[in-house]
Amino acid sequence: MDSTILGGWIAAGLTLFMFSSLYKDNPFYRFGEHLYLGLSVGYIILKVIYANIIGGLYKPLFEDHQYMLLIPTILGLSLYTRFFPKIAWISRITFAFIVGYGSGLTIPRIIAGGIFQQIEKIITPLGKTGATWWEVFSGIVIIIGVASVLIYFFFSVEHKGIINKISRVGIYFVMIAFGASFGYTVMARMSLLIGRSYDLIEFATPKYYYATIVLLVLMVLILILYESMRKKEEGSEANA
Amino acid sequence: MRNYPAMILLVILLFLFIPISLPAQESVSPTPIAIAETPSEFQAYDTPNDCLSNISISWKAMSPESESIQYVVSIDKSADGKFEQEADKFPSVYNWKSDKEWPFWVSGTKEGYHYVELNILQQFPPLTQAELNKKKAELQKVRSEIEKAKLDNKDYSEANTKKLVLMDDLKILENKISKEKAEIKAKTYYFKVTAVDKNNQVLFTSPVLSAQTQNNGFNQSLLINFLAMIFLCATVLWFISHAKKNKNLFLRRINGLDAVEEAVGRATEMGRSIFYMTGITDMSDIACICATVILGKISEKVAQYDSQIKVPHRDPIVMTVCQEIIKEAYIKAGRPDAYKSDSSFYVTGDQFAYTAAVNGMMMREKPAASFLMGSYAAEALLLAECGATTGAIQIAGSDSTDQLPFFITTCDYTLIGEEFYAASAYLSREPVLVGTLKAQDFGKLFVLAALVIGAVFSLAHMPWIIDIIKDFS
Amino acid sequence: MDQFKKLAPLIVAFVMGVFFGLQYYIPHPFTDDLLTGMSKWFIVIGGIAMGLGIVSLFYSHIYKIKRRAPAWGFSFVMFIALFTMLGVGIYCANAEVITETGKQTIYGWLYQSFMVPLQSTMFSILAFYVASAAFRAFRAKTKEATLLLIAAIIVMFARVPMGEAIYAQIPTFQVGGMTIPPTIGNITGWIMKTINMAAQGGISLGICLGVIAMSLKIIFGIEKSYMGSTK
Amino acid sequence: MSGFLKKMSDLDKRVIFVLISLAVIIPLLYPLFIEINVNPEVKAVYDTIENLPNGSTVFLAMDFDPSSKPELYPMAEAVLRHCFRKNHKVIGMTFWVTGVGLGEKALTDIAKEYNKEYGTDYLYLGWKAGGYALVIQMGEEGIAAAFPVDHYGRETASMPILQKITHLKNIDYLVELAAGASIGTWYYYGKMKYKFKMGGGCTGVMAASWYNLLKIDWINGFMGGLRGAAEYEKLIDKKSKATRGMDAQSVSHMLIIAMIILGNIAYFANRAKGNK
Repeated sequence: MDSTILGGWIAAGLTLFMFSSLYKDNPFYRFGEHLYLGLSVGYIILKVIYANIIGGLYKPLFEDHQYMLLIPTILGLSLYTRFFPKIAWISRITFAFIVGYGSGLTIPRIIAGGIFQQIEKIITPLGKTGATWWEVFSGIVIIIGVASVLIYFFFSVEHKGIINKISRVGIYFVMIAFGASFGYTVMARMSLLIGRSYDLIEFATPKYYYATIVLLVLMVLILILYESMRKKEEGSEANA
Repeated sequence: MRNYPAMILLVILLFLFIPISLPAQESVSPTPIAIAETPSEFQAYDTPNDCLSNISISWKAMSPESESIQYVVSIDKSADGKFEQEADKFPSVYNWKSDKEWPFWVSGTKEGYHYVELNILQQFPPLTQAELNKKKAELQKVRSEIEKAKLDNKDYSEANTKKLVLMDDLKILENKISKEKAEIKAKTYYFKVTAVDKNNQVLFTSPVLSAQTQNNGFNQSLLINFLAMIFLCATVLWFISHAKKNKNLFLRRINGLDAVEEAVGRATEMGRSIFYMTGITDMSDIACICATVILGKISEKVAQYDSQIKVPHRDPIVMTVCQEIIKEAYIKAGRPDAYKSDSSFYVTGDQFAYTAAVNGMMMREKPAASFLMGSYAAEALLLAECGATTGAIQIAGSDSTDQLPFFITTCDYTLIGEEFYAASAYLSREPVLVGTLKAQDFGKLFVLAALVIGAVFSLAHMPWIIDIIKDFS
Repeated sequence: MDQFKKLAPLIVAFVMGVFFGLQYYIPHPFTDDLLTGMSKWFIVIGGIAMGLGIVSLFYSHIYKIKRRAPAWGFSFVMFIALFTMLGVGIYCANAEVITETGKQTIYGWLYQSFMVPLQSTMFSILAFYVASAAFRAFRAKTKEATLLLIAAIIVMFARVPMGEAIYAQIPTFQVGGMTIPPTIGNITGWIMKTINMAAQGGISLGICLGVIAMSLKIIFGIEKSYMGSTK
Repeated sequence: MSGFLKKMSDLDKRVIFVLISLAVIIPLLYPLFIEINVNPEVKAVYDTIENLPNGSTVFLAMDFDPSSKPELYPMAEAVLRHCFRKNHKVIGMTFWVTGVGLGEKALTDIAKEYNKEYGTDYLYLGWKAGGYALVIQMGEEGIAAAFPVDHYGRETASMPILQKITHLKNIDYLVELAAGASIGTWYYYGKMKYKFKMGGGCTGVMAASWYNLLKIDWINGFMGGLRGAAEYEKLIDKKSKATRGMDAQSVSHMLIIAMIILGNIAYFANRAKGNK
């Protein structure tokens, strides 16, 4: 049983465990869920130790004498004041540090990358030299769409009269767009399932000693047993 | 809505005709030569929008121009020097000002003007540069020695001390070189542009130009962006003070937010918990901050209804902030004892392990209500569909436009984009927060106006106007 | 002292917000090094904060085991998986593959055999949920829902070869250089490039304004509930 | 009939899940080979390999790993079948350490199908740390210098396939199957300097952006996602994994559409019965 065969059995088993959640919550899914939880936290702790602590803090601080890194260390440690109610307020300075940084950084970039670029992307095709009438028509449709969606999102204006009609147009644009992008992504989601099905079919071949089939049958039997046992238990509890 | 249009027109006119004065230089009359039209309007000035040691030289193109005629830009430290140092040489059909990514108020007229940028430090490099590069190479060698020694775990303490000594030398050298660079940058330099033909025959020489590099404190290309930020800040602050005065500002209904009360009430009747998810991002992202702010308002209602809220997390800092927020909400609702510290707990950082765990909890506990707030990726549909099948009332609020279609189809109510950001103001109805909504409306009106006017100008084929809203970062 | 406790975070948030707001407009190299420096700082803060997450996770699961809560056995499974991955990872010095030979280490095998199937299976459940969500949600209850439904069906129909094959049966005729009805690819292309872009544009412009308003509220200390207790 | 409609409107979602799994698994086992029309960019890759004189050398860079195997692995198999049928020599390699096993499996399986000889007809260099440095080395000092030993640890300099084809500039066509951004490495450090022809394949989500690469002719053609692979399989008329995958896509999409329509019919029928 070299490592690829064993790997196949594990992959087939875990795949069936997680798919069993589609039936209903059962011990197999619960096992897979907690196994995945433990593995992922272990993996993250490992990355934090090697990348954040050793790579990001210990080496630069102690080997390269970058003493500026003491400040984030203190900020990070201040989060642990949460466990001492009297000095818990210190951790709020770290919150303010992170939140302030995020807010300050966002504003100019959102103006440039969000508002300016978006408007430019909408209006430049209109002025393109040699644009066919169809391109200009589509450009105008886009402008009408954007304008009506913006008007739909007005908060301080009652949706009645002309405003109501325009925002209706806006909502129609939004709904067609959401329907279209929903339909567009179905193919990508399906190809994920096609990929898993290929693997399951491959693991059901003699090369892998029919792993998928054996595991599937075992799971179904155990589940039936588990269900009947639970029913008996509930039955005895009910009349006990 | 009556005084808005007037204000907008005023502001837009302000933008269109900003009297931005170009950096002042003297322009000199050309000397006559055989060429039909000689190069003219020679200018040399510090390159705007940077803190490097660059000097820009621009001049109006001569005619005729061809591959064979070459321009030579020479540089010298004094006005009456011999100008032997050749800074740049190129055929006269290249190096145009229009290639430069500058808006019209920085570049002035672009068509038909040549443009060259010279780095003073490259023309006159500081003397200690060579020594500095040698020292850096040495340090790199010592570092790789230490790495190798570490691998076959030999003693590397001796190499380590050598490294620290080298690092100190480097610091001294770096200070010395930066002083030298400052001196070089401070001087004024003199330039000459000559047009030569194939066999280096001088056809034309420009008068002597002079310029000095400066550190520009402000990137002029981003002027409109800066003005927009100041304008939006002023709008927000003005509407907030305005809102303090008259409290009853009209706000249209957002049915997602009216359902919050109903959802929390239902959870109490059924005696089941409420799940609240804050999204995939961390505390430095505005969507996550907004999600935690909404959590504060919702947990106040949870405290009043004495229901039970669960907030599974992926990021430890967001978890800590949420613990603080929920505790505060319980105190504000006057039920500090009912607060349970494990209502906000860490699950895992991995996207799909988190989804598997939370789906498992939802299937088992069958929550009465579940809130999906903040930014989401592919796991949005997994969480929302699983919540829907356990029969919970689901209210989603997100700014991830590519996940909104899945929220729309699986959740009972969805706050689309801006509605998600307005939620905290809606739920608290504090005049100050409602004021910011008015500011957002005003901003939208402004964006709408810019869009329409931009479209008109674009259709009229006047592309220079689009410089105003172009992103030159 | 109480006053300082309340004001300190607000000042920090204001100073950080204003500084990093203006930094964008100042081309001085110092401000760029600061940005890269700041990302290094957050790696450190994030790393140290991880301890809080682990404490919370261990606390809830150990509490479940001690209390013999129903199905506490699974918390054991979680701990075993956690310490195995951590132990094997440290043993292989966080290397999934030996760089010289390209051979896979035990840690690499553990990752490939367990984490990859678990992740791709969770990802592929999306295919099932897309179908059940579509079935349940696409009901022509209102005008908007009908548009949502029709747009989704058109795009789904056009994206697959069977759809193209069926659509190709419809006879087409030329009108002034334009084929009527246009190919299904062009229809979906137009919907995605025009209608979808218009709606996405409108929504994200609104989002930008919402984000700016929220950021300003934080910088000016108007929205300070993220700091929790104001006592 | 109305009983059926009643049941249809609030169908238990597990019935939908069973239907979806059947709609995916059945076409994979018993393909329907639904006709697929070929796009010009896929035909371009096919024509390039088809028009190469027999026995020329194709370099196959399989820069992907299990996560994008469903879309890119069938492309590798289709291109390999085409090359071996034309007696082209194939050199395989990958930048993705996690995908080294996939590349090896594709090469050996298809080579066995056309009983090709390792070392003379095909060679698998496997993975090595270095990224663009490897491409430069293969261009300047030669392929054997960059990979002194192949994936199996055998010495490459003496292999017959590398006698005539010593450097990157000797290869006739490079096919880059990419799940990430490695096409840039192959262009800037490879094609730009050594001027070999380049084509390739990418995942469905990247297909839109690869159209610009076509316009600025980094590549002369490419296969986009599972559909691109199925089109190539049709061209070499050896319909296998990708075509079955596209059949499964067709059936599952049509199933979802049918269910939506049925759900709505049931909804309207119940509503009509409701207010009668």
